[in-house]
Amino acid sequence: MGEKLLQVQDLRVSYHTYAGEVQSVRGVSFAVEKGETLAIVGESGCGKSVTAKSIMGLIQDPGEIKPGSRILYEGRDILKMKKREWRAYRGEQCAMIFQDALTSLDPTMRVGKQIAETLRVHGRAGKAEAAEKAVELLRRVGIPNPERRAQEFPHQFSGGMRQRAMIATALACDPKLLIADEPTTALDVTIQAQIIDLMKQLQRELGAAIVLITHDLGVVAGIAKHICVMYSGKIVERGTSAELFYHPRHPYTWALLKAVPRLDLKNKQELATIEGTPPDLLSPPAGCPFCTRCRYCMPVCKEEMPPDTDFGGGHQAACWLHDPRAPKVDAPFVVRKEAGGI
Amino acid sequence: MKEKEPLLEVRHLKKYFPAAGGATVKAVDDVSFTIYKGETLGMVGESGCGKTTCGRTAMGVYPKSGGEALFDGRDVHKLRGADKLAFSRRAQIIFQDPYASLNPRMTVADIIAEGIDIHGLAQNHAQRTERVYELLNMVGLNKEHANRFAHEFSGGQRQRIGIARAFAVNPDFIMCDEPISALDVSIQAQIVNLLVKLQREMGLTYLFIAHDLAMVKHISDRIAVMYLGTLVELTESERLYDKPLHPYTQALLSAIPIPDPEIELTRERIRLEGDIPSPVDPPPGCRFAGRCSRTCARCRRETPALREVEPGHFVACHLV
Amino acid sequence: GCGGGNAAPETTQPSAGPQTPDAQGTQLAEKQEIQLHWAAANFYSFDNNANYAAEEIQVQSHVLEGLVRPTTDEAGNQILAPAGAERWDVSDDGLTYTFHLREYYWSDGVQVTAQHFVDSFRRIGDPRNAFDFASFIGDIVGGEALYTMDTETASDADIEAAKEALAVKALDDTTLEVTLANPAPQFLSKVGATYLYPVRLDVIEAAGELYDTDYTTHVWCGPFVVTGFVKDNSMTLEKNPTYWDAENVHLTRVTLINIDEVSTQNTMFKNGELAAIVPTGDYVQPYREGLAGDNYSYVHGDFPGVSYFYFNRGGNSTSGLMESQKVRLAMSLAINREEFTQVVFDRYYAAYGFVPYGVQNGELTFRDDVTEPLKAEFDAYALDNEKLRALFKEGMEELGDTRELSEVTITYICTGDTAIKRQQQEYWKNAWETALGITVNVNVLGDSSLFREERNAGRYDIGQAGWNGDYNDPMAFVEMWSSHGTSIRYSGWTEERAAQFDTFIDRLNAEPDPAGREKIFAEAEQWIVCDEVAAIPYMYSDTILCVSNQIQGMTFPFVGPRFDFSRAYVVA
Amino acid sequence: MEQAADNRFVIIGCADADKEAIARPTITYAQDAWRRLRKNPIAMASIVVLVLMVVLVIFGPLLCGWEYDYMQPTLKNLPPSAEHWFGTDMLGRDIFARVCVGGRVSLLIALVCTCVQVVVGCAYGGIMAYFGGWVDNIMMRVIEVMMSIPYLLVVIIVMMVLDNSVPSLLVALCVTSWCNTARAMRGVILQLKSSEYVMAAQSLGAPARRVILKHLIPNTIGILILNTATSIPNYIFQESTLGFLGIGLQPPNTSLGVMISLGQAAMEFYPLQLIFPAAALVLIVLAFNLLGDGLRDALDPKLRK
Amino acid sequence: MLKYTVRRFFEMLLTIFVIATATFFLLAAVPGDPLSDRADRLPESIRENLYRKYGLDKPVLERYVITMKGMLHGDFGESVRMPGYDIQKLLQETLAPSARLGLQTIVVGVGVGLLLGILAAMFKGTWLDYIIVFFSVLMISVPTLIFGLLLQKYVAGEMGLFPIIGWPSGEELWFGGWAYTVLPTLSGCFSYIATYSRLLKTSMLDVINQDYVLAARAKGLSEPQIVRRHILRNSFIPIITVLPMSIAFALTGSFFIEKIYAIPGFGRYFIESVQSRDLSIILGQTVLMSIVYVAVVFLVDILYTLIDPRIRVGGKA
Ligand SMILES: Nc1ncnc2c1ncn2[C@@H]1O[C@H](COP(=O)(O)OP(=O)(O)OP(=O)(O)O)[C@@H](O)[C@H]1O
Ligand SMILES: Nc1ncnc2c1ncn2[C@@H]1O[C@H](COP(=O)(O)OP(=O)(O)OP(=O)(O)O)[C@@H](O)[C@H]1O
Ligand SMILES: [Mg+2]
Ligand SMILES: [Mg+2]
Repeated sequence: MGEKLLQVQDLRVSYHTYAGEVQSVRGVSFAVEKGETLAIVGESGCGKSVTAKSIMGLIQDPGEIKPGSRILYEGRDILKMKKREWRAYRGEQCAMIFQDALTSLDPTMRVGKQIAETLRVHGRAGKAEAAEKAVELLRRVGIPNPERRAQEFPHQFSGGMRQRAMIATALACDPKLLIADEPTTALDVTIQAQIIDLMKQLQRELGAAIVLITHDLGVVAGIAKHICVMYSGKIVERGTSAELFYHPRHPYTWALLKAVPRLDLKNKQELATIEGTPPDLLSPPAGCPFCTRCRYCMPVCKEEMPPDTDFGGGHQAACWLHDPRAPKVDAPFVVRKEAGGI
Repeated sequence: MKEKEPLLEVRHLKKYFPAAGGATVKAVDDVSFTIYKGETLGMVGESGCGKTTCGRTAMGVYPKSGGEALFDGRDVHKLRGADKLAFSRRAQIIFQDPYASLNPRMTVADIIAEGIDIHGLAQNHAQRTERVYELLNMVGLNKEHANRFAHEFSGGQRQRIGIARAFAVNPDFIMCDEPISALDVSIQAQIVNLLVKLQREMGLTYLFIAHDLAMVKHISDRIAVMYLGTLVELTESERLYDKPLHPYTQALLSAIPIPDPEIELTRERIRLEGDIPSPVDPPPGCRFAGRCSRTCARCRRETPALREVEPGHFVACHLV
Repeated sequence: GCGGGNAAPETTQPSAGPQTPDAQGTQLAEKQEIQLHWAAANFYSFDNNANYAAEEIQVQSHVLEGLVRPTTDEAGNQILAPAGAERWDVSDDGLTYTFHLREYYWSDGVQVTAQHFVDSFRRIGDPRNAFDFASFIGDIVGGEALYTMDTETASDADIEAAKEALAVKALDDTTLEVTLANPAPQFLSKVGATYLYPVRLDVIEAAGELYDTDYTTHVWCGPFVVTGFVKDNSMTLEKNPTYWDAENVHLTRVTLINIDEVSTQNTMFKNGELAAIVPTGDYVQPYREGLAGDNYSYVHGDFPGVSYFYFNRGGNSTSGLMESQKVRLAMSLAINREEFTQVVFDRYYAAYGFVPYGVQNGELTFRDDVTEPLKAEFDAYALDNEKLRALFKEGMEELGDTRELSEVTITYICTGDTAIKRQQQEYWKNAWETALGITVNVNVLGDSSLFREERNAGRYDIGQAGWNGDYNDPMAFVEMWSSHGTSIRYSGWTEERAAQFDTFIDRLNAEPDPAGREKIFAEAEQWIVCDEVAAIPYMYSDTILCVSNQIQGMTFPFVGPRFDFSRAYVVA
Repeated sequence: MEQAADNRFVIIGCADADKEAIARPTITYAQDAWRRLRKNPIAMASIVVLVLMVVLVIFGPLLCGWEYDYMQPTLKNLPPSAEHWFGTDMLGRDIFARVCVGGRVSLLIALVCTCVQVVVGCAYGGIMAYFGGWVDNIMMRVIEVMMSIPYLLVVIIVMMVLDNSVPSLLVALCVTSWCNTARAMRGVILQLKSSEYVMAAQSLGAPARRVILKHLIPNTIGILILNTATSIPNYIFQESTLGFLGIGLQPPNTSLGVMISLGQAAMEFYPLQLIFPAAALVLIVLAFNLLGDGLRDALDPKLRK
Repeated sequence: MLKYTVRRFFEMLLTIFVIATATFFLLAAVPGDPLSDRADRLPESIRENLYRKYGLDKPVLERYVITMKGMLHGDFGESVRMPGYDIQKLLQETLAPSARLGLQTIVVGVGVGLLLGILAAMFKGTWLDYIIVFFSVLMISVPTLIFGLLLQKYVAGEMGLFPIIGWPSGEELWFGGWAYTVLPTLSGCFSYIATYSRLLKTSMLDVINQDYVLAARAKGLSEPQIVRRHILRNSFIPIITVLPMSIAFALTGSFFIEKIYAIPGFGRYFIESVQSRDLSIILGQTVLMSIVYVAVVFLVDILYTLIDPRIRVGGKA
């Protein structure tokens, strides 16, 4: 077990809206070790971005991090930091790659300058030096002709290049923790593959820990060491990548895995789906949030939140199916020969 | 097999946009294909390669820069007045972005009924309401959603509203412009299933645009692969998957993520170097030449034409 | 000070007449400079022949010296003091005036000669110049013939010939002889107006286009010279060292500056930055009652101005009722002039006649001798609504109109939306409606052009006007109703009625004796306001000025410039 | 385990009915906007003020018992008292009654003119932006010409063609008022024009009118509200300026603008004659502005969630 | 770029021609002429001669041709109301004070307005925001004239801090004599402060919710840095759209302020020449206004591209 870089403990975040309190994140805990990659997977609206923003201290007005939540970075609770400490922490210790690169780059500022900005505010470099470093960073993320590109504006970049520019910005101060919030969602498969490769390579070179957020299990298969599956503000299953792919324990994980399109399926054959939508976080159900969409729903699921069941090796799942009283259910498909029932 | 009847014939279609400094963006450059009645033609390609532009130009939404698009034998760009209205009833579009394509200040009922109102398909209000309910039901939403606003729905639900809007006028042909790209994987499948079901029930023809080959393969009978404004490969979907001929298609196939760490970690991916080049005044020769691992001198010199290498399998590559 | 016939009792009499500082034994201040407000926008031209606005006269009267200068004597009476002319003789028949010029010089050293006056008289009469006050030479033999020439038909040669024929002659350098067509005692007053001050044709020619606008092309012969001018903003006058009476001119520099807002003027006067102000509106009362401090003197005097209503007596008027003399009279008697001046202005005088206080007929002051014609009738009716309505109704019935009074609507046209104008409009509307039981429809027109358009089209019953005398003679107030006058173009004042009125003018032209003239003027006035009811006079203007105690020797002529500071001085 | 426990651990699957349920209560757009507006105390206070103003403006003169044009020349320029709540003016009329009547006229003018400004501005701007090309070019030039021709001339023409009455006052106020709105609308609509929902409507065969009215204009509310709320005092003052030209309101009719400009003349000695109408105006404008801010937030779909 | 400039130039000429023609005929359609006021008091014969002297007796079309011919040579003709003046001379004598006052007003008004807008946006919903809203509403709800008079009476008159009236001239025409300019500038800038603070607040609120602001925060920038480097620039775009109108109007003078402070500026001629139907001055002013306007719009278009690189000069998407 490596050293813990980041520990999130019982994170609860709510947004106060006209309709009431939206409980976006409801008690999420996880830890990231130095240099490892943790993936958080879950569908849209389940609270992934809110979690990421909490780590960066970017939860704003209608949002509130509930008391009792703790986020420890190198053992220090960052939620108790002062403004100035936050500024030193953001960008230098911990950087974030945003979901939508087009809207996350200032359209009126040259790309090179936006990258250099991080260096400048952290006093890492003077003006000229920062500009040079920005070009260097662009080269490092694989942008051809970086000298010229640094002088261009974001709208002159293609989607993939913008995403790389975002990565370059995030990497500017060699942060120890990189939070990548759906860095590839808006991109097409070839670029997506390139970006993932790039992140892998950078991690090898720099040794930064990465928290990779996505809704696509396929994307994380080749990069993550640990995976958390999030659903409706909670982590429903967690474990190492291999455990999760080969021995998934939660019906939601099963459904996610099944939903990834596979080329070996028959033409126009009905695809596996998860019918329905996640519960509204305004009034989250008392029981398992997945129960309305779950094929294995039991009366108890609607009444009571299932406890985490530990399967060893850090693999946990929160599902009543693992209760001894529940009927035995086989995973509805086989990823590999040796994968099987519970 | 009965004789295939063409519905939309696209011939040498071109669409250029003016760009900064008097340059032109050749978004679609000499593309030809035919869509037959009742089939689904998939169209894949990287972001920005001109899929949307190609589809929209073929539908007459954008004025063309060259070539022609015949819908049922009539040039869609020359339709005027009543003909145009009739065409807009027969051919519909489902848009890429479920957030941007629904007017935030209209109720779902009004959005769906827009076509009904325009084409006067309902005699009275009751009939209109009934039809709206029917459509909502068809796409798996219920009546109670009719008076809500788009923002209250999730992405998948929004996309279904967009589908209901397109189906409201009982079209024969629908261009689905990346209807799933912006959605979660779990919801993508819902939409694809819905489209397949509706096609089966109503005998529709689709032009299905996406950048994700895996999903396209499911729904399409034939697939066209686009690269930087041109078609590089066009064939039946099974065959494309089994035996991709164009190097770009091969790269595309290899990039599909597989939810299996072992495969992902070990499989050999075809790495494409660099990004898609700019469609602003593209260089002569094969457009893919800059990123292809097998480029030869000829590729840089001569633009390869789309050839039928096997019956029904068209490829634009000198090396096949 | 200005002689005030019926001046309000509060009047503080200012120091009368031009006095020399030594006579008073006062100490002159080091700095003999003052500043005065002056509506600069009304200064259009440096050409004294072309002038027509009061602000132009204010300047010209200080930078030029004409034959005579209107001013006040020690007792505060209006006089025409010898100026450029040392003295003058009038022939017994009152037709020939011989002016003997003193030896005085233009600022470029050229002597002012009689020819300069001849040039001025001819120039103002030249129809090609179309000067506003061309009619000022109308009394002179050949004058009317000259200025009424039609420039379209008359050739230049004709015009030159007519100019030659004008009976103004330079007998020698210092003797000017003018022959009048009929004995017109008002002629001398006209000569005191700046329009007839001397001009230099050589200077005019040299200046060319710049003559109107560029003061540097000009030469001066008055107590001051112009040394600075910012269009529509300010004018600087400095003492003219070569002026014939320079030793009695004390101010070295006078700045006339445009200060539009009365509150600004007030602030500046209080701060001692203005030598004098003309308070208006709500500002009058505090100054009058001494609430504004005690370092100023309050001057209240007469002013030759009358405000009146006129009628549309054509058949095209909106009500058609104004043809009836009784209706007109009823309207005239229905208004409470005292209350109006008190409530709306808190100054001015109620007018029951047409000739204002202070207007002189030779030595006689007209209003002192002749009672106002409307007074008796007004007292008879005593604002009794019943009687007034009966009179109005009677008038209507004479016209065959049998409507009830409540059904009658008359239209009253006017301009302007300043606070004071609005109050007047609202007051009149209210007054007629309550007294007569009719409806008065007020139509406020946008600008004077629109107003004229409406008036000339006859879409009204009653309209509002004011008239200021250009010279000090009752003639200035009755002439307008003659066929030479300006009323002829509107107010239903037809040629016929004007011709009727011309009999008074003819009689006046034949009568050189002031007492005899006074009688005829009285008849004419009676005819205008009572017999004919051509107009409803309601208010005579007055002058209110506040002068800083620091400034002495300023006079306020009845006609001509509002302030005459040519002999004023600043005390220490 | 017990019987009960067994029941709880039986797989029942998910019921179809809940599948697409949305937990939030069904509320319409307007309801929702209203609801959010109600949560905004400032906006609610503004509504209360406006309602009060409207009530006062209609019933005020009845309340105080004075006719707005009843003159008592002997009682001029009185300070406020139990008799005359706001005192009297220079002709001895009750200022409270006059402020009420003036407010009535000013409110009417402000509302009518902003309506015209919004309607014409939207239509013009919408057409201009929607069609683009030479249509846009020509219509843009027309605006340039409209805005460059001296306004006074236009007003005088209006007075000539129509007569000197309140309707012509309204026309005069509205002649060029829409130009700025149209320009602003054009800018926004140019952006909205390329949005996908517009394209969707077009591909359904929607005619231009429908696209502009149903799709483009409703989405410019934010700009419109800002534009409208700030132009209200403008109209009120312009009315009094036009009064200077003798347009529209004939004595003894009055408006806040007229009262303010008359009050300005009396400012030095009877400041209350200026302060009362000015305060009424500030109150109205403030209420409209704050309500506008609240409405914009309430109506903005982006701010909903 | 050059092509665009040339096109714009010709479009401008055409527009100006249309504006001048429209103004001419409007004026011809309106009752009254520059002489009618004076002529009203004159005997008939003098009156006729006066009209003939200024050529106002000619038919409208003939006068139109004469006027347009003159305009081609840059000669708008002589004022009838003010003998000896034409528009050039008038501008020479009066434009400088107006332009200086206008510039100062714009700089202060827009500057302070923007500052308040920033504060209001950053402290949205707090008492500071409401105070700013209240004052900006107060500023647009009280006429310039009243502000001017109040400032003059109290600040200049009673406190004696500044001169009551006047304007620097001569050497100090453009620089210097600042004491004179303080109050006029202040009275003029209120309406700009109000307008621009509201505008900037609105557009900043739009920008503040953008992702790149969040991204900047994630880089560790402080709030003031974020505002300065990212928010402001992006919120200026809507401001720039309305700025040309303000500048064009401000440069050509403010009637009320010039009146109150006795500033020898150009502002008064706007209203006066229309009221007196003084064609040559009206035409000259109108054309001047349009030129200033078009020129400022052109400059602003270029400014646009500097501020927002996505926009191209003359380009339509
Ligand atoms: N500013 C906000 N105001 C109100 N609610 C919010 C806000 N931001 C997020 N939420 C709510 O928090 C929940 C979680 O949102 P979050 O953005 O974390 O989802 P996500 O998992 O990142 O989804 P996606 O894949 O779409 O990015 C959502 O239900 C959303 O409605
Ligand atoms: N209206 C337009 N004006 C100018 N260029 C355009 C326009 N629309 C598209 N383009 C350009 O045409 C090219 C093709 O764009 P298009 O939207 O058709 O691509 P796409 O294949 O649909 O991409 P995506 O997968 O991102 O939707 C791009 O380079 C784009 O920049
Ligand atoms: Mg997210
Ligand atoms: Mg697309």
